[in-house]
Amino acid sequence: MAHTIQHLSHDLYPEPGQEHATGVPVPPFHPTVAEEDATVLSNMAVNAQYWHLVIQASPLAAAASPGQFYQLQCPPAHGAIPYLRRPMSLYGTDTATGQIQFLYKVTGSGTRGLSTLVPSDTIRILGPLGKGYDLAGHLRHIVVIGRGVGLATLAPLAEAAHMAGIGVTAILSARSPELIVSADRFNMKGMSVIPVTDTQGNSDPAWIEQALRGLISADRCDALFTCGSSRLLRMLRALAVEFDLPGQVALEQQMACGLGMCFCCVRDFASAHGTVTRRVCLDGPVFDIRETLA
Amino acid sequence: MAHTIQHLSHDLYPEPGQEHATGVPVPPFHPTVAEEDATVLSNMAVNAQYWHLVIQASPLAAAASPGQFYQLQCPPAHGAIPYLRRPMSLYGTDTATGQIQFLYKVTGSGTRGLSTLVPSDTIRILGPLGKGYDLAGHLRHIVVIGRGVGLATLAPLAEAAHMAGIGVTAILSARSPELIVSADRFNMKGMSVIPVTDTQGNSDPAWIEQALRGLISADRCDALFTCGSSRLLRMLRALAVEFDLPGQVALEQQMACGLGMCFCCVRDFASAHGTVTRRVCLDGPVFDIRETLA
Amino acid sequence: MTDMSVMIGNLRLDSPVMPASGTFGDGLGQVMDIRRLGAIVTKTITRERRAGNPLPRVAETTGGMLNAIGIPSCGVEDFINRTLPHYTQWGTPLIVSISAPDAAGFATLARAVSIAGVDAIEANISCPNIEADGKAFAMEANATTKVVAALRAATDLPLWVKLTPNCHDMSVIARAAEAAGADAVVVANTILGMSIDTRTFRPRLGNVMGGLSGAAIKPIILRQTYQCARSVAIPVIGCGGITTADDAVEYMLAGAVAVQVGTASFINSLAMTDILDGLDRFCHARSITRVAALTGALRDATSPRCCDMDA
Amino acid sequence: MTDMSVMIGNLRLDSPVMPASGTFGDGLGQVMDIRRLGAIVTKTITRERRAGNPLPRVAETTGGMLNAIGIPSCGVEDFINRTLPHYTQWGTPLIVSISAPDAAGFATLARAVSIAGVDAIEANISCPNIEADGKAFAMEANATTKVVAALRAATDLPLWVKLTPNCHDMSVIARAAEAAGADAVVVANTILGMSIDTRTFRPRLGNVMGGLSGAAIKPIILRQTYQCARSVAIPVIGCGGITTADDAVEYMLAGAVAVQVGTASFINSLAMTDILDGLDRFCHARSITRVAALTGALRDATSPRCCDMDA
Ligand SMILES: Cc1cc2nc3c(=O)[nH]c(=O)nc-3n(C[C@H](O)[C@H](O)[C@H](O)COP(=O)(O)OP(=O)(O)OC[C@H]3O[C@@H](n4cnc5c(N)ncnc54)[C@H](O)[C@@H]3O)c2cc1C
Ligand SMILES: Cc1cc2nc3c(=O)[nH]c(=O)nc-3n(C[C@H](O)[C@H](O)[C@H](O)COP(=O)(O)OP(=O)(O)OC[C@H]3O[C@@H](n4cnc5c(N)ncnc54)[C@H](O)[C@@H]3O)c2cc1C
Ligand SMILES: Cc1cc2nc3c(=O)[nH]c(=O)nc-3n(C[C@H](O)[C@H](O)[C@H](O)COP(=O)(O)O)c2cc1C
Ligand SMILES: Cc1cc2nc3c(=O)[nH]c(=O)nc-3n(C[C@H](O)[C@H](O)[C@H](O)COP(=O)(O)O)c2cc1C
Ligand code: FES
Ligand code: FES
Repeated sequence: MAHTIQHLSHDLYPEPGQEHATGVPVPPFHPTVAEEDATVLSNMAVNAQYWHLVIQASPLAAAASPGQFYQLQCPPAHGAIPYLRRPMSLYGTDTATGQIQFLYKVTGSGTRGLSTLVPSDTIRILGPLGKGYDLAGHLRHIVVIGRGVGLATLAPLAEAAHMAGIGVTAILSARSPELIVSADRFNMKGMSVIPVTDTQGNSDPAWIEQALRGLISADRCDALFTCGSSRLLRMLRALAVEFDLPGQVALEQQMACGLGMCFCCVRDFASAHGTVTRRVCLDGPVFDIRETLA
Repeated sequence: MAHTIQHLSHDLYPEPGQEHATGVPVPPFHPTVAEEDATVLSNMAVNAQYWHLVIQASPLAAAASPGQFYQLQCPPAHGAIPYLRRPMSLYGTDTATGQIQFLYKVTGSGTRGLSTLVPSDTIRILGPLGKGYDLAGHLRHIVVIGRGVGLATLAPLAEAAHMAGIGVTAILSARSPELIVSADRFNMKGMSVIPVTDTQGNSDPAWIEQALRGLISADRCDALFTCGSSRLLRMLRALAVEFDLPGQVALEQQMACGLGMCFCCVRDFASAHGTVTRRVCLDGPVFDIRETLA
Repeated sequence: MTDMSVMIGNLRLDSPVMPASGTFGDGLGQVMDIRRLGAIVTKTITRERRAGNPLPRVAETTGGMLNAIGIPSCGVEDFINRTLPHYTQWGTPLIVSISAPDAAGFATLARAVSIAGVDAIEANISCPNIEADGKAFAMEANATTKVVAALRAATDLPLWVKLTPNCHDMSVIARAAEAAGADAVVVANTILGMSIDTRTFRPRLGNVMGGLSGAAIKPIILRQTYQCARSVAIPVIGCGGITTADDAVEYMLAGAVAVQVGTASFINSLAMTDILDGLDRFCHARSITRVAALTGALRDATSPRCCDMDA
Repeated sequence: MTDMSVMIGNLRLDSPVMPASGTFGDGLGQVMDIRRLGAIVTKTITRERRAGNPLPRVAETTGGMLNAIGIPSCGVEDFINRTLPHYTQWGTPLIVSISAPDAAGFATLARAVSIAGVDAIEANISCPNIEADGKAFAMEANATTKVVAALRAATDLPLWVKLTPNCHDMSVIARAAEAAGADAVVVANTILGMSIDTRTFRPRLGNVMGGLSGAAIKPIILRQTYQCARSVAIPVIGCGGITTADDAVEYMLAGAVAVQVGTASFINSLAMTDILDGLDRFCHARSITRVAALTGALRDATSPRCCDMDA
């Protein structure tokens, strides 16, 4: 990494009381998003597809809420040198210690590079980024529905809801039972977990829809929270409309900057003013389910 | 490393007896220079400046003689990604086991990358390359004179001479005594070592010239062998001419291909036909001292 | 501390580093101290509202990236009413990048943005994505003369003209821009490129072709900066692959008065301030008191020298 | 095993992979089975003996390299008497690359090498290092027409014309070459670039400017290959940054009939045979029986698709 770690690059910032060239005292700059070299604490395969990465970062970087994400600079692997950074959801954070967790699936050059990280390596990160899930508004019981690595995004949300005294039902979908990686993270007192898998034959959106209708009629679903899968999203949007339920989804889109500068991550949304284009990185990645299109 | 290891890329070669598209049997191809992924066995700093790298390669790659070199693909380090390979002299080889040694000085991005290698890493190599030193011709006693990391090239030469029953005097020059890295390699029975260092004040070409004149008049210098330093080279060339002594020098030049294809490593030489341009990688790196210019 | 100020014609910038058009947004202000930049350059705007190109809009390449964002624009009215007030918050000189389909359109738009709060206009006459097959004004001297003359007549603001590398002799185009009244040239926009997904047999960009940027193009744009700087008397602003302070120094030695940083900010949000800090250290270590002294300070090529193992 | 043969006009090559001019030498025969190549392309030769450029002749860049080797040449006589017999040892079709300062010189040289053992002529009308400031024939359609017509009149051998990427619309040049009688175009030579040593304030190349090659330029030359292939009926041979079989597939999908590999061989001497093996596997996995079927098989750009976490 050629990058200077963050505090070094602040060396020459005018300190409070210092004078600018113009003679006017310049207030010091306080970033609200961190660009820094974090240190890898651990990076381990949790099963055949997913890896769990824990890094040591600054308190500023770790001050994230569920649904937010980071841009990670992935090291070269197998001759491929990832140029752009890769977006990864917050999987867990400890603001006190500055530790941040990610759960990722190895799919291409970037994530393959990530999987080569070993403890004490440095990794350049930018974050926390974007708008996370919103748990405001007198929610009593929510349902989180995710599939595959999408559970990475939902796990900290479920925990946050639990801490806020909101009941959580988690419908965790995967190809097969051993790929439901974060089941333990949803295993808190009072949380109910419904695992559904392709191998068990109950992961079909239709099956999940039935389960949801049950929860809704039992008054155990004030809001829906999901992530990623468009098949599930379509079904959830229909339900949200039918029952006038609030719902939030974390979307994915290819990203170059992660900061709203490049406009590569745009997506169309329904809004009161007709179809509008929004940047997933800045306006999301969490959006109102009913505004999503496609 | 994206590169396929060597034997894999030979999978589709027509095997002996197989027919070519034309129907004529094609004799199998036998490389005489190896392009392969070798494995790092060890890589350690020997002092503040030099590193010692040992790799496990194929017998073909290891079949090298002193003065020959390899092109090493250097891993990325500190954000810099070395694109071209770097030439490194053979420092030692064991044809039986396929182990090859290098001694290198960290000077820029490539060698900095090399220093990050750890055991079991793979490193892409090409070699052995070029023409090494020639010990033919009834030599009884030779003098090898080198400085700094140039000793890397001379150490295996001194050993080869010793094995061939040729007496060796080694004048080893460096900034300070602890930087004479390979002294042990020259410490064989019957070899005499003259360490000269800047700190001791005896590394001046003039001092070395006196020592050499002594050796020549004592009939202990049938030929001169050196490497790298142009100050020493000029002095040695003058001596070689004055006493009509054979002499060989290993030269350095920036290299892209190492195989005589790109013509970036050219240098002018004196020859019977006037000044000629030669490629250091293919026609050298070892040349007749008296033909060198500059 | 080194004197970092540079003059672009009559416009004084406190520092020679600014963002490249289309690679800056106020999101960056969360990470980096915008006040340290020499200027802010906006994403190119057009008169009308525009949608931009189909997705995917970016693709990664070796040492760089392709983009075919197009010029999604909220239109000039929205820009003036909503974006502009936002961009003046830091007190940093503001450069508005504009584009139009013809010379008259450029002039109209230049007139519209020649208002308080705008410190200069950057005419993007080089965007390779708008016209079919990547054609652009800045590919030909005549078209350049025409559009720059129309712009010059339309505004009193300093006029920067951003050139395209997709031409065979940029110094001719730079001279045309200078003669028609440009106050500076920006060298350069992205290089037209392409990438194909061999799994799907389809282009990796929705727009098929796109602009290559990032470290990979540095040697090419640096060469064009050198050629332009030798050909015109107006300032040349270098832009292409600048990632480190060393890159910025290369551009300045080749003749650039200031530099723009684009793609590098995507990979390191602190790229611009890191470069500023690095420039300061570079100058300090060499007792160079004004960064402007680097501009054009390139020496002759060395005569052949052989490598030497002398320690 | 995939049928690897391709036709370049009337010339049949057993495989679509060959070295790029100036990046091949018989030294490679120690490492790699030359017989597997579709052809051998020689370093460009000139009529007279030439010295080439001052050192340093190469510089490393991000994902590529600059070279300003120049065209050191032993002269055509020496080439015919000494080099040619050597290069025919493998029975691989031999393409002789030639260069000259004017059309007449090209014609004379083409005549001189139209002899037994030579299977085609590649006219390097694009080398950026010969003329001052990187100018070359292939930068202009008129100059291209003139030199190609002269060459066509001078030889009956298949005539390949190697174009320069340093132009603003290569398809125009390609059409000029086709109309004047070229049997194929090679897309392309190196892109003019520059690099500066910030420690010494001097250019990193003895020649100041040089040609950029290697992975970094692939998106640019791939785009030009695509543009040329859509513009001419004669075969296009792709050349620029090809390092892996995937790169070769990209070029073929974009319209190349065959590919040349240059810089990649410096980094992996087995690059060309690795690419051949990879092409074979690629075709095999897709039940493509003839590699030639890849040429121009690019599909339309995809419509916007969002990413999906569905496993
Ligand atoms: C806000 C957000 C949060 C995410 N959180 C997670 C997470 O917690 N765990 C996880 O495993 N994955 C997550 N992803 C997806 C992750 O970013 C991609 O898997 C990753 O970028 C793939 O990179 P690659 O180089 O391995 O794959 P390649 O396919 O080689 O990537 C090629 C290019 O496409 C982009 N790309 C490919 N797939 C995706 C995708 N699904 N989303 C966005 N860009 C993509 C890459 O960033 C890169 O630019 C998230 C994506 C977004 C947008
Ligand atoms: C035949 C030969 C044998 C060599 N043997 C050894 C050895 O045993 N141990 C050792 O420490 N060094 C040796 N060298 C020198 C070694 O190749 C350089 O130190 C190394 O290439 C520097 O690369 P870098 O990226 O670290 O430095 P940088 O200065 O960043 O390199 C920049 C470019 O210049 C080239 N370069 C820089 N210095 C040299 C040099 N002295 N010779 C050739 N190219 C250079 C690099 O290859 C690269 O292309 C040898 C050189 C040659 C030609
Ligand atoms: C995502 C993206 C969007 C861009 N948009 C614009 C634009 O709107 N107007 C413009 O003149 N240049 C635009 N550019 C080009 C940059 O301003 C700059 O000229 C180019 O990227 C080269 O610099 P770099 O290598 O530092 O990125 C854009 C570049 C990128 C990568
Ligand atoms: C060292 C070197 C020497 C070259 N010499 C020639 C030459 O003599 N004639 C020529 O037409 N092209 C020459 N080229 C250009 C290559 O043939 C090729 O067009 C270019 O390098 C792009 O391909 P690549 O990226 O695969 O290297 C040379 C390239 C390099 C790197
Ligand atoms: S990723 Fe750049 S705007 Fe969203
Ligand atoms: S390094 Fe290429 S010819 Fe010597």
